[in-house]
Amino acid sequence: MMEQAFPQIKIQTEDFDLSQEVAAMRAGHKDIGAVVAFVGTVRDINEGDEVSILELEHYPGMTEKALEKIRQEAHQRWSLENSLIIHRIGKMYPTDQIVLVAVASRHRENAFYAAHFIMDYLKTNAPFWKKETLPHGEERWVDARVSDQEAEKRWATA
Amino acid sequence: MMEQAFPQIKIQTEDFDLSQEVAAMRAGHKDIGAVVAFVGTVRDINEGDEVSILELEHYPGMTEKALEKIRQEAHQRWSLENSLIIHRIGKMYPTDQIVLVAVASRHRENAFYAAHFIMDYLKTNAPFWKKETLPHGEERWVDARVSDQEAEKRWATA
Amino acid sequence: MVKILYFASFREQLGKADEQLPADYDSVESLLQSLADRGEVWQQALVNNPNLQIAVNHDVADRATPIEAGDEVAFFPPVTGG
Amino acid sequence: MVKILYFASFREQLGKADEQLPADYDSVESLLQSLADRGEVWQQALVNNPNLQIAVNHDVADRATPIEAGDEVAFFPPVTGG
Repeated sequence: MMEQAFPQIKIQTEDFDLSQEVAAMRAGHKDIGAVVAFVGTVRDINEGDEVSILELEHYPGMTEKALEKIRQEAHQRWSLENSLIIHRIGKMYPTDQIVLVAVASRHRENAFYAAHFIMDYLKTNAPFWKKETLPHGEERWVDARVSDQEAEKRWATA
Repeated sequence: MMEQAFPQIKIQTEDFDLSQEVAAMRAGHKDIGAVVAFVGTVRDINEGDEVSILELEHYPGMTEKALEKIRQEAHQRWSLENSLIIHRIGKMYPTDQIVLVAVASRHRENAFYAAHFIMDYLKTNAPFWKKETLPHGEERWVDARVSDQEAEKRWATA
Repeated sequence: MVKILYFASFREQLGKADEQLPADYDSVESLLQSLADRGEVWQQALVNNPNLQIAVNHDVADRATPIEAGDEVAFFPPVTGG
Repeated sequence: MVKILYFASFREQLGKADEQLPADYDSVESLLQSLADRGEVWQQALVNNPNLQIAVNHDVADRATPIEAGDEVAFFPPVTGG
């Protein structure tokens, strides 16, 4: 099971509870002063159109490895106590939770930067693909955003 | 009641549930794609000493007004759907939650910046004071940090 | 009358959380001078203290801020919340 | 043998999620040239597509990446998770 190889990475169809996941990530790490949690949710509008269903596909095996690599990179760049990435797959609906990135550190600055970094890299480096269904049943693959490429570049080191 | 004047500001002695508070903040705002939640927690170590109790005092009336001003400033600087600030007062213990800043926006960048901004301003502008009790019963007021002053300055506009 | 509040270490040092004083002061500065006359501990906390923070009617203020009858003036050390 | 995977819009366009091919290719480039011979749709998706993303054995790769028997090669469009 990939979940055992990378215990801080979870790919799942079911929803997650923010409080429970953050509590589990904090457990056993008492010297935490700051937790930053990012939750990505399904918007009801994309590119000006109403969206009824969002379906997430991924590349099993590569996904876990790519996310763990991003997580490890964050731990190398900032002093962190722990971190967690959960990404849902399958069908989701407007307002549903899609992704959770949670980071715990002693001081807030590291947690803010690391969570933002992980999300920016996840957007451009983790093999997930979104397909939208519009109200009349039309399906379309979501295009990658140039703004996400730009966001990743800001973290480049010399 | 101050809670009615500033419904997105809560000063309370009781703990809060992260999932419930985030869900309430999102309710009625469907066009949300990103939520950033910051939780500040009681560390068991400060200035090299073990801490047994942390007591939070505040200035009723001014606190709510100061926090609402910071929140409004964040909404002016970034495009946000909603935001929430909860700060506990009274006695707390290591690992307890002290503060929650939650921000919801369409895109993640605004939520990350706004939550970080609100925390940095809260640290230097909201009238709260911390007193620590060490294991042998010695009490001391926590000193303001120069690093918090520096953190606030980064957000200065020209 | 003017309401005066003291918070955190100031409240402990001065042995007082709040008091009412006649509205005989035209600014925070003149109020502070009057309070300093009470003795060394008041002088140290309120006049010789570069970290003194001031609020008038729940807004951040300074020594030059005018005060009038009915105002609430607060003195406190740098804040440490969050 | 080499395992080939197609994801998202590629899987739909090519009508195939995965296949096994003999390990007759020394690099991703030679595998792509061979797949392009299957017709216009393959040519468009895999050769004339500046957005083609490639992974070999779960790591990001490119056309020059060597492949050998037992490898898993994946082709997909730019990712859109999060």
